[in-house]
Amino acid sequence: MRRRRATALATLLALGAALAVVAAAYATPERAAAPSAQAGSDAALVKCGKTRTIGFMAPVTGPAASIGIQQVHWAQYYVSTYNKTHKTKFKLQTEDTQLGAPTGTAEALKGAQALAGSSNVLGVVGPAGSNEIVGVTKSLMDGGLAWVSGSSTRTSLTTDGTRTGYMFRTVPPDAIQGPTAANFILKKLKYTRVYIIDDQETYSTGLADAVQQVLKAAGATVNRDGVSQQQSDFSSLIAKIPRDTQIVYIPWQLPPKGQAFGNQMKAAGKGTIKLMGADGLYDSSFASVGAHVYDTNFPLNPKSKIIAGFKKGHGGDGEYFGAPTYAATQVVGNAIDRACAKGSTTRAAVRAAIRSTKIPAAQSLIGVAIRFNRNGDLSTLHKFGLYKSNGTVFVPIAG
Amino acid sequence: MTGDATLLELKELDKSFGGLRVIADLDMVVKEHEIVSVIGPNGAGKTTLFNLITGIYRPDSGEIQLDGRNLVGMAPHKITELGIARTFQTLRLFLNMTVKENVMAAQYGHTKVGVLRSMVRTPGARREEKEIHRLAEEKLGFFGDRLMGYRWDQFAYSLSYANRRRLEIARAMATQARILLLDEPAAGMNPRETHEITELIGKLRDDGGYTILVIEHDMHVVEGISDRVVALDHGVKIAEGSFEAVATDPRVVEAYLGLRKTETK
Amino acid sequence: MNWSLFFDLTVSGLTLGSLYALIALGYSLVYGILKLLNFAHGDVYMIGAFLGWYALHALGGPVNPTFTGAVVLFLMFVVAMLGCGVLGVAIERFAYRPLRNAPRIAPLISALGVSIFLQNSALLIFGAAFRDYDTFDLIGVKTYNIGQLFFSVPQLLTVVAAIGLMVALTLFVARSRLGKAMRSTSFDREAASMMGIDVDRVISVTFFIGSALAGAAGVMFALVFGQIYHFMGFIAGLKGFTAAVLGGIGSIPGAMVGGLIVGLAESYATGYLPQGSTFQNLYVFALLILVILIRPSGLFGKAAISKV
Amino acid sequence: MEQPPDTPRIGVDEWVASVEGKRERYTGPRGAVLKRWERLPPAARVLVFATPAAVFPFLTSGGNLFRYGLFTLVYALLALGLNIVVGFAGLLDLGYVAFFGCGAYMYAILASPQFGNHWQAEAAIPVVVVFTAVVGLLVGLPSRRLLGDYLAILTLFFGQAFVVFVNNANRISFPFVGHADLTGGANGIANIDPFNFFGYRIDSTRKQYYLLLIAVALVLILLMFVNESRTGRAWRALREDPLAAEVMSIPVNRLKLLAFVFGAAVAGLTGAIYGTIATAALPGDYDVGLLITVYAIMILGGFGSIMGIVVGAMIVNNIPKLLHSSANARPLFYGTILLAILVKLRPWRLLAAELGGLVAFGFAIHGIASAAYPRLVDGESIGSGVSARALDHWMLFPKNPVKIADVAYILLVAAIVVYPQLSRVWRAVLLPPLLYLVMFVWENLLLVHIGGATRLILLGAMLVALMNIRPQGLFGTATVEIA
Repeated sequence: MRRRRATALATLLALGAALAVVAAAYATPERAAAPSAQAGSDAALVKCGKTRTIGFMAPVTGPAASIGIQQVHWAQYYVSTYNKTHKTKFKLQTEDTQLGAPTGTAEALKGAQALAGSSNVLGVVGPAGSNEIVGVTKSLMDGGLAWVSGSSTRTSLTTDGTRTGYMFRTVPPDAIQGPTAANFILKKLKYTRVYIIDDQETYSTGLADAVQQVLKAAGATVNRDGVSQQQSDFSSLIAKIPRDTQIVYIPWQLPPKGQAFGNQMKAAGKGTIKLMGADGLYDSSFASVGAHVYDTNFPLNPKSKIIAGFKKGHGGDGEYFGAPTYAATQVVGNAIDRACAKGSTTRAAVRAAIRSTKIPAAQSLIGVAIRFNRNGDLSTLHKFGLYKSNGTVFVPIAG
Repeated sequence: MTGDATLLELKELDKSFGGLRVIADLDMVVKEHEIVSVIGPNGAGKTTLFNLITGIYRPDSGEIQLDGRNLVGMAPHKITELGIARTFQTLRLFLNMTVKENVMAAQYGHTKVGVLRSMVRTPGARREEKEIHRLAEEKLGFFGDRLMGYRWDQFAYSLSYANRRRLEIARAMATQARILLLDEPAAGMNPRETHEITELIGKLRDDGGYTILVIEHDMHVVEGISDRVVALDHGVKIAEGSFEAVATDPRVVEAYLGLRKTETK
Repeated sequence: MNWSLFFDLTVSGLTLGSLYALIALGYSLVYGILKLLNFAHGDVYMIGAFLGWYALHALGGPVNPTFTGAVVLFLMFVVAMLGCGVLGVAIERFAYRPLRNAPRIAPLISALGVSIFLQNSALLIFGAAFRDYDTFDLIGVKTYNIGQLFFSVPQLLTVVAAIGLMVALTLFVARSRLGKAMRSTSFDREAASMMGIDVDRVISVTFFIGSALAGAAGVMFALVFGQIYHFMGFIAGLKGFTAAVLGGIGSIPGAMVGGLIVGLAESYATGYLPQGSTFQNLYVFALLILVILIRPSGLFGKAAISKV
Repeated sequence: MEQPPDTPRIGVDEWVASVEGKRERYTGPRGAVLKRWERLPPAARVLVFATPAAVFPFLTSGGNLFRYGLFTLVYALLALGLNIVVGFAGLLDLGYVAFFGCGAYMYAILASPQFGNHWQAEAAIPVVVVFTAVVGLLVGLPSRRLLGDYLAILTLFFGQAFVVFVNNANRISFPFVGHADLTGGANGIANIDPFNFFGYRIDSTRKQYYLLLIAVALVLILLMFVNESRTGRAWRALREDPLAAEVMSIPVNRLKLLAFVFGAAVAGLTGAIYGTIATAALPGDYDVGLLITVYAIMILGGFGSIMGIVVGAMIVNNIPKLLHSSANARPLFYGTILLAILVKLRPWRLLAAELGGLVAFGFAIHGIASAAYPRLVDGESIGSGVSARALDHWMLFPKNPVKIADVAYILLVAAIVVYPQLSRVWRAVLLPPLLYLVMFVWENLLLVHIGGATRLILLGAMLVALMNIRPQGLFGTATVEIA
């Protein structure tokens, strides 16, 4: 008797699931884009209306959720401040990419397809990871959508020509950041014994390669290692670092990991060796390791009202890793506004509008005007900002 | 009735586990169409003997010959293919397969069709599949209505204890073995079932043409079926011969029957 | 030979190894009795680290603790171990006990479900951000050295505490009534229950102890490495699992030795082998495969003779 | 299990009664449907599932087809391969997704700009499948000596090793050939070609969908045939009892290897197809998480149940997505709870009393709270509409629920663990407050995080609950294990 009821329950559940699937497939507003619309969506006219939709892809959940949340906060911050002061409103259609998560890029792919198929989405902010971009390229381009990433730095993404006109980014590529860091180490600090540790993720290996190349060319002694991003026990790795090393370069993307590494260096009696991170570690938690910590970051404008406002709204926490995502949202929002001047627009028009973005330095939190070159990279930024910790936060120093 | 040809021969068989000698210097012969019972107290090495013959354990020294061919070192499935099949004292049916499937599965060794052919169901594969079904039904038919008809599609776990024992025998028969090794076929059965099993074992030899080596505790059964009885104690053969001879052998009585006779008889 | 490097690697390997050993003990104890791989064990360890964090902050935080450092530390361990112990018992009661007679794979899946559940509950409640222990100030970040042998207080604390706990456990299992009941249950569950042993209670106690050890390991990890997050249980669980298998799953000394071997192997691999830190896991796995192939039941495991 | 020796009904099996019972039970429309279903030949069964699937693309948009249809099929195909190894042969293979990865990388090497190869699909697919099958054979080889859990750990490490390898292969210099960037390291291999069969390119979602549908249907039929062949029976026998199987003339080691090889081959095929869908082979895609997903599918579907797998894939792929928005999630959540109560609570008077108690309890709590602790009610529910507004007058909604909801969540988990241990009377009395607590946590915490942790929490809870109710999975046949 009991088993029978359990069977009935199971059957009901299964039936319910099947029904729900079909129902959902019907119910979602995506139906507006007819099955064949994918190819034609490029030129399909979309009424802008009062509320415009920005597609937003970020790792809301999963292992990288700690940085994803920052991007969510900054994107939402742009939308909410914009909506307070404008008659037209923006809405984020968020797709969780679950960067580094169980099913890999599958979630990002599904998200990209959903955005591409959702006719009211005009442009996309994100995705966060370079590999995710590689994965979603076809889906987004088939849908005619442009995307602006605030955190993918692999140089080849924009320079290999596959995504020209579709991909833009508000964070400069490794090709700019790497040499900045390397030259600082060589010329300013005049160090010659350097240890480089990447975190085996695509962002990190790219930067580490770029720095290693410059350092080696200049004849410095460079040791290279890699450590899994999932690891937080670095003691044996630290043991391997020679005591006469002058600086350890760790271009990682999780600031707390950088902090843990720094603290463990101190605990191992190697606290005198200098540390240097990259924009992924530009965060007060990494700076708190001590005054011997350096970092590179795109120049944020410390006096920017935007940053002040964000800090106020988020308990004083900077969450700077997400700041370029603000810029990315700003770029997309701005472009949609311009493309929508006549009340309706196409995705192609939004792409063109993004391409011709001109946000003056005063309105940009990155300290310089936002404009894109042919490849989709910032044309206004040729150099990274250099920072040194004062023990609690990073302060800019001269390169 | 009993032929003269030697079918199975054990020569100076030895097996120890961690210093404990479980089978010591054992010689034994089983002739064609013979029913041989192995008796002995618990721990005498009876089941170990079966494990050695079927290749589950490898003897430390000695030979096991089937038709003059040495089996030592062969994989168990190879030995079964050559004609020795067994049942288990503890019952090891494929419980979550149906009665018929149990018997069909045991025909793996003498069938040929590979995975790829069965995937596309070539005519040859179908023919063989039909043959497997036929043979399974034939073997199950041997047990009268005990394992017939609608019981074929029941899962083995739903069988009663006695029927599980029968199914194990049917499964062993399906390997197309010539010798059946039955490990306590009457264990846990009531008197009536025990009687049935005794008759069945006789029928297996007479109608089925099998040679049978059986381990049994129940002296009724042993008496009823055996052409010959071998008594083991601590891995050593202490007596061999007709039931009467062995049962009255003083060493056997001392080792075993002296304690048990009153209980079982 | 670069002795300084060798010492550093050894200290770090021993520290990690002690943690792995503590986790491995949980796997081994449970496996010994239920023949069940408790996939959720790594997540219990994670919860332990978080419980320690909450205890720390309830006691005033690392900078201005309500009591002296030693008392705070002690209370952190107590809270984490008790909390995890209760959690372990609850997991067993809810997710494993109803499945005692189910097919072998069912409790594995149930364990998987518990693991996913715990991980994401932690994400829900603790948030995605990393939490710092900041106890470097509380117990001193100072490094001591004997010659070229450098070690820090938390490292020393971890190794000593781990060894202490393991000795206590060994004594408990060998001497106490409950310990004896545990051993007999592990040997033959049905026979034990016929002998009047309350098997359910023994299993609960086993889960309590194993989980409490994981909780302690969680706090120790955080003390040494400073940082915790909701996903930390997976890798640690995998390493603990490896250690348990390496030592012979089901064996208490096996778990200890296995843990230390994995920890040291990891450390030496990082230090000495080409691309060590990159392929660290690969090297550890190679070692494991080697051991399994030579001794299929692990270093201290008893070869199971299948009874036919 | 054992019959006492002196039972009078000699030779009469327990199942005689159960069979008679079952025959009775299978009357009525459900019985008729079941009987029909059982009489259908395998190919026809597949058709029953394939027909609606074939129509699906015409009912929905490209995005939905991709999300719901395509990925359901990818997972189904992947789980079918796993089912050979675990469901049929009973080998706990925890490195299975590595074969999936092997397939994707191998195809990427054969058909992408990485090495300038652009093979036709009709040539590349067989190569990929054979390659992964060989890898499966190599991994299977040491497994011959290993049983159960040791096999599990070995394969788990193979999976880990695979990820580490593809993630860092660009740093390795190979003997003889020197440095060759086989896998693109952390960057993976991008721009994989779509399948190109004799010039016909499978490059749209719809074409990929149909290709997958054909692949799934084909594998389904082949597996059904194998399952009813001597090999299939031998696999199941070895799952049941390897030793008995060996003694019953089944070469256990060879069959284990065979299962590994076929499982790997199916995974490799799926990997190649997935590679063309993702247009890239990326190292993060083949990690333990995916393994868990595939296992969840196989388990939900039921071990060894071929059709169940397809349903399992539908559930695991789609339910989390459905929960994505609060508009879908709320009715689904309450619907499930209501269903569970309806099934569990009898007679209807008790049911009515409990539901009435719940409503009354809510109003009472809300009344007390608004009088004494107005902070507890000054927020409002998520969403709009009549039902949401009505909820505001009944459920507590603190303005800033973070802390109190966290506490309530932990309390709820504890309560759910303790609840089944209570006596019947206490359970009846405490049900309304418990349900209220469930709703409170749902409205104030879970629904807020519906895009994130909530979905996975529900997945985890569902797995535990399912194993409690039906250890054999939704469509598996009940299995019995001897101690």
